[in-house]
Amino acid sequence: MSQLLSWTALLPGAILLSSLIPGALIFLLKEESHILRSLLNMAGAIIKLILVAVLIWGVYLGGVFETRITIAPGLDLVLHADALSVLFVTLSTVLWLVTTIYAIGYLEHSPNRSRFFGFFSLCVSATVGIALAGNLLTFVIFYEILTLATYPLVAHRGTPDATRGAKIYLAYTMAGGVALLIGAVWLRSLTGPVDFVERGVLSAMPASLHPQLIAIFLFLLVGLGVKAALFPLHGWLPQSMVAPAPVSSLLHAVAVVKAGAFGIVRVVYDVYGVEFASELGLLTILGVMASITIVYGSVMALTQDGLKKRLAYSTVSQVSYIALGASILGPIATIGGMVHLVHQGIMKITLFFCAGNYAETLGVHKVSQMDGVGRRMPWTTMAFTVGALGMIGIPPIAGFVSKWYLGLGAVDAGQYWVLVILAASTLLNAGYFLPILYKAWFRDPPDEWPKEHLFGGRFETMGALLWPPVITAALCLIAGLLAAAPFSPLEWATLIARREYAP
Amino acid sequence: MSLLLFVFDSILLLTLLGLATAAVLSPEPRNAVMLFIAFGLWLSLVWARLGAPDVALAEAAIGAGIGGALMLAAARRSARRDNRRDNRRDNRRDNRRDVSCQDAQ
Amino acid sequence: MISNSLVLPIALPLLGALLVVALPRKMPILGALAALATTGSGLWVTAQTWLQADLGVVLGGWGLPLGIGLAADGLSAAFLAMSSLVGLGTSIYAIGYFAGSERCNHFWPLWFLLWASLNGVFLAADLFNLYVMLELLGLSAAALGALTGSRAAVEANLRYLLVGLLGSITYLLGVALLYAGYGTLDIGLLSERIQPSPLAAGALVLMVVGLALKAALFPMHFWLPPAHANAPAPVSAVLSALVVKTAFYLILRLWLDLFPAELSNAAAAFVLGVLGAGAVLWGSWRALRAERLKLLAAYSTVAQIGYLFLFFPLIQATPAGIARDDLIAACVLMALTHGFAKAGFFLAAGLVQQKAGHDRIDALGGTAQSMPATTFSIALAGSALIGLPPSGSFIAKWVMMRGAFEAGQWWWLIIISTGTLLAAAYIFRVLSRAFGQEPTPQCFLTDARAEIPALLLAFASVALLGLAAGPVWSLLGFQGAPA
Amino acid sequence: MTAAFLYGAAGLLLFALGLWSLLVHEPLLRKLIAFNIMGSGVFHLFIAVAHRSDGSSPDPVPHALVLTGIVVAVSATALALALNSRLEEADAKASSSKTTPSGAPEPNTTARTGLPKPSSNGANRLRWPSR
Amino acid sequence: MNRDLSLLIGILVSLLALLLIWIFYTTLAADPGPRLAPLALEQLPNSGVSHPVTAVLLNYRAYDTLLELAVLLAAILGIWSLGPAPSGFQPAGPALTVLANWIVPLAIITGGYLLWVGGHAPGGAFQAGALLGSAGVILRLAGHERAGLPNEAAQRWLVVAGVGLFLLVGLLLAVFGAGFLTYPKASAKWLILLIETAATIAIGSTLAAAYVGGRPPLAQSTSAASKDLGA
Repeated sequence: MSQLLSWTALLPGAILLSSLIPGALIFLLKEESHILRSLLNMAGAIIKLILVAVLIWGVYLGGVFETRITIAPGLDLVLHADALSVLFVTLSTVLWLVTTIYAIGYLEHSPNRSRFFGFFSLCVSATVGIALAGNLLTFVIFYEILTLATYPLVAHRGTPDATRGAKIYLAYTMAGGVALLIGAVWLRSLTGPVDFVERGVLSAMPASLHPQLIAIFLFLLVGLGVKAALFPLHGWLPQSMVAPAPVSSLLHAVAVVKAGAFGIVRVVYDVYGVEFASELGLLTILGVMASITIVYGSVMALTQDGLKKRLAYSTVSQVSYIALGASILGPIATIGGMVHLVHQGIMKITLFFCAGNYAETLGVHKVSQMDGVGRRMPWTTMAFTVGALGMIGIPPIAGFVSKWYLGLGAVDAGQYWVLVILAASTLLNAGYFLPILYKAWFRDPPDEWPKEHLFGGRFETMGALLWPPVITAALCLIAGLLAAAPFSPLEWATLIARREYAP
Repeated sequence: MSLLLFVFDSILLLTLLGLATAAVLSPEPRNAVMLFIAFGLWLSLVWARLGAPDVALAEAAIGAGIGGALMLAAARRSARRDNRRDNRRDNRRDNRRDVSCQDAQ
Repeated sequence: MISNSLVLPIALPLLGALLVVALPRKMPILGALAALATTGSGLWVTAQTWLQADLGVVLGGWGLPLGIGLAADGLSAAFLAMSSLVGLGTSIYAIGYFAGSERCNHFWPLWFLLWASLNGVFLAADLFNLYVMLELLGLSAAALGALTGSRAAVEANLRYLLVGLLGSITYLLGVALLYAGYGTLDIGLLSERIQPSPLAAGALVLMVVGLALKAALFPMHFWLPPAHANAPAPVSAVLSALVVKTAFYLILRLWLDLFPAELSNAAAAFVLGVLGAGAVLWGSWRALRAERLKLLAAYSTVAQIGYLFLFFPLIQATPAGIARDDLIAACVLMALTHGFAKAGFFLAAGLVQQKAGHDRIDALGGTAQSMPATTFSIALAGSALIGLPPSGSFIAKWVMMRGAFEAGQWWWLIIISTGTLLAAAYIFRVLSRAFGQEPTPQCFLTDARAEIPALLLAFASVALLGLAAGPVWSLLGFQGAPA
Repeated sequence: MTAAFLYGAAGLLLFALGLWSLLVHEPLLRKLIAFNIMGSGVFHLFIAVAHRSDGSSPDPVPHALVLTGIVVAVSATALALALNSRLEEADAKASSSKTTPSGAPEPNTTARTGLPKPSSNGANRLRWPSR
Repeated sequence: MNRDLSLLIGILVSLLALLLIWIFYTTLAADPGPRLAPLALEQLPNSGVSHPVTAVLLNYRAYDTLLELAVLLAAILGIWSLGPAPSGFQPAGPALTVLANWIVPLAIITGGYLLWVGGHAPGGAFQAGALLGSAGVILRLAGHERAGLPNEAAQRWLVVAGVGLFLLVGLLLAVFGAGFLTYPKASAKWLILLIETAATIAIGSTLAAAYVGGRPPLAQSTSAASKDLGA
């Protein structure tokens, strides 16, 4: 037990607990103690941010941070911070802080807030747990806890279609969880405890086991693909848009969907090792599925009139860029995939925040109702534009960086068909984002909005609703412009790629 | 094993099995309980033969005695309930007949 | 003094029962005191077995073949700890549940007799003594079940009593044959003398069939759902969590200790496995279609018992060593987790039924949302029943699936996966009721004394056994696989 | 063909007879008689095993076991009979309170279990639920 | 019960019986050994009683007898928990009353004798208790509302006496003596007799109360002259 006392062993655990403990306390709070609840929320978010900053500094210097708890002989719960996990932890921590502010504003007078914020903190703890997971068992544990914690959030409103959406969400994720469990146990029975080690563990396995390893990869891919919304398994994402805006922004654009993509990246890089995976032909399977999802997502987004539904399908396609990046053998494509993990997160959360603002302030839910929205709410629409252009891949914004690296990586690996996919999806992105922008800026607004809600105050809507999208839009710009800065997402992705590929 | 002892044992056992089969097969509850009490007493006889006097005594007193008495009481109670329901059904049938003939007039 | 500590878990509840019968006026205080004493003595025995070596004593001082032995090894200590903790939780809950109602002075004496017989079965090492314990268990459980006095309860418990008696008599016939053949009734001595012979095989089949009947294994489970659903909440909690487990514990004890490996061979294990699989599928399916919450919980018990029997073919197929120890430990862990989770689930269901006046699932929305603590304990217990990660049954399922892969019997995985999905379906069918549009509950705990035991029991199955399952391995004396 | 075997075989036959009747006959009283006969069969087996044909005094341990067994069997029978009389009371109250002339208790649920479908005669039918 | 199903069960059960008889045959053919008899008889002198069955019942396997009394207690508590006793039988005609006046005291005296003789000859607590119980049954048949048992509170003490005394002796021996239910050789005989007396009273009242079949009416309705058991 002595090694637990050294602070490097305590840090990962502390990061996890910094959102778990406030969550547990919030559950017990009375409904009307709003201030205490917001205080607890904000305190948890800020403490976690500080701890993560310390973690980034430690990992950058090459320190080893690991919390290991033996829950049963032969089964260890390991929280290990390596370069890849820090990337995802930072993303989820920063965005959790912003979304908490947004959620406090958004749910001003709504019922059941103790329950909401309790499960909200539980979700973030699960996401952090997934990010910091050191072995396959811990990953599966937190992966399932994420399902458990997100179900009540999707069903939060209690309306019949919320319950229906939650039921569909549960069916998909439970089935995926079982598939992941079977794959993980099968792998565990073949190779013993599976710790995530850079450059993979399985390359030394005897050739006789290769067919089993391929079957295991398929099981794992199905399990992770459900949450990563790969083509046949994405059905739950549009349905769970019934959730309140903070849920659909943080969870369905960042936490849950990224957990799946992050899992795929972990399995490909830290379990199989990317060279061994390409040897077995797994990367081609992954690449094909990712490409189909990218195109399918974009095409479906074109047809959707509901703003949140359209953004949901756009998420389905954007997340598969990460899988696409992982499926191309080469450090540059890996960097592209990794950095898109962060960029897509900040851009998509901006779009969902703006969608939430429109719904909350003007009662605008459909794209067709968005004429002249720019004039009525200039700041929000400005943020929306930055996010949308980033998604398309216009240079100064972060999106361009990841698409650029993906393209370079494809050329470097000689897989030119990926360029076709990238080009097609960029066109489709433009196809479903530009009309919105045109409607928002150049059409004159209707004489009165569906359900206008005047918040008073100097700005177009409540402060807590306005500033988060603006902050995240600024983040997109900074990540794009200062890509080469020392601690930018791009630099960190290069650090990961350098460690993943053999020197 | 002397022949006489063997014949005695087999008679003893055959009667035992005969009583048990009779107790099991008789449909009327009260007869079944009577036969069961007889079976219990005969069983204590068999056990006395096997050199287990106190178990035989216990079986006679508790198994056949108290057990039999309990079952007999239960059998009588259910029989009494049956004929109470039968004559309730009969007099209900009677007054239905009265009602019908009143309509007929 | 050590030898006496083994008798206390049986003598104290018996004493409690006597006091409560003799002095009905001071029932709740006596009840609480006796419950604490029994729990203390039970946990004291578990602690001794865990820290020092296994305990064993022959009562009456006449030495083994003549006297009756009591033994507490790792297996019985684990189950004893479960019966003590679940018993304590149920007793505290029962003080509130039966407060004021006239039925309460019938509950306590029978409950303490039941508790004494539970501890007695877990500590017994003599086959005929086990028969008497099983009878005491069956009688007191049937009498407790019929406490509500409703027609359905009386009929269900009459059938339960009859099935229990049939099981005990068949078990006794097995014991009689063993005594005829080997001349002793002590499990330790018997396991040395027994050789594979038609007698041993016949006795094994008779005893296992008798006990399977009492453990409600699949084809013989018809009596369990009505009996557990119509009993009062604390009684059905104990029936499902503990009483059904005693029969399973005995089968496991006979399988591992008494009968030689040649007898408990692959064919017998496969039959048990298939019956277990049937129980998992049929129990979960019926639970999914049950209209009442407590009926759902009862069918879920049938399914969970099925999971426990799935372990037999795996344990039998794995050669002695770390892997087999892990499987046995996982089997015990799943039994313990189900014990805590099901007790928490039934206690919470009892609260919901008391508040709503009925327990039809479709009409539970308002009540579930107005009692957040109760719904939270149902959620925790439900996640343990499904086998979702934070719970002990997840670890047990992980080890079981790994054992299935290593033993090459991959078909059990299909049963486990289907069972998990069905369990998720029927648990979340209940939980989805809690997300309606009813008024927001003002605070977490509505009735502390009743909700705290349910919450703690459910929490134990999830956090305690989920994150700290190590003690189960060390209690059973297995050092477990290296990390 | 020692006496022990002859009596032991009789005990086993009693057990089988009781088992058959328990499975076949529906009214509770007959089930209880069947159960008691099965119990007597097993106890009889114990006593047969205790008997030693060489004339020396028989083995006292099975005798004590059977004594305990008999008392346990009687207490179980007493409880079963008490439960059954409550059942009949409830049935009698239900059928007498019904105004309909038929007075027949509500239709039985067919039992798809291993146990047989309830027969028509006798008041104290024990309905086995559909599984 | 349609014919062919009962026939099928009959065939299956008879096959089972034949199989069991064959198993029993192979067992007896193997070693018709003496089992525990010699050991039990050899230990008889220091068991405090001369009759082997009572020695086994109350000394070697005393724990079994304690539990068996608990089973009886469970049964009567179950019966009491179900509700008040059904109505008694109609008061007896003259013949039954005279018979009862003779039989009941006779049964009680024989019970006492059986209890005493159990120490050295077939007899003992159970048979004596059964006789007392049958005395109660006869009283109940003769129209006595509570089968000769006292009021509800006293009945509770009577029913609990057997297990209570047995347990107290066991615990006292555990604390002061050599172990739970380990009788010191000297006082074994008297301890066994004490336990047997309490057991007899308990078994007698339990069986009588079981025959009454329900919870005794509460204390305030002890109008009828309660003919105590010993009268």
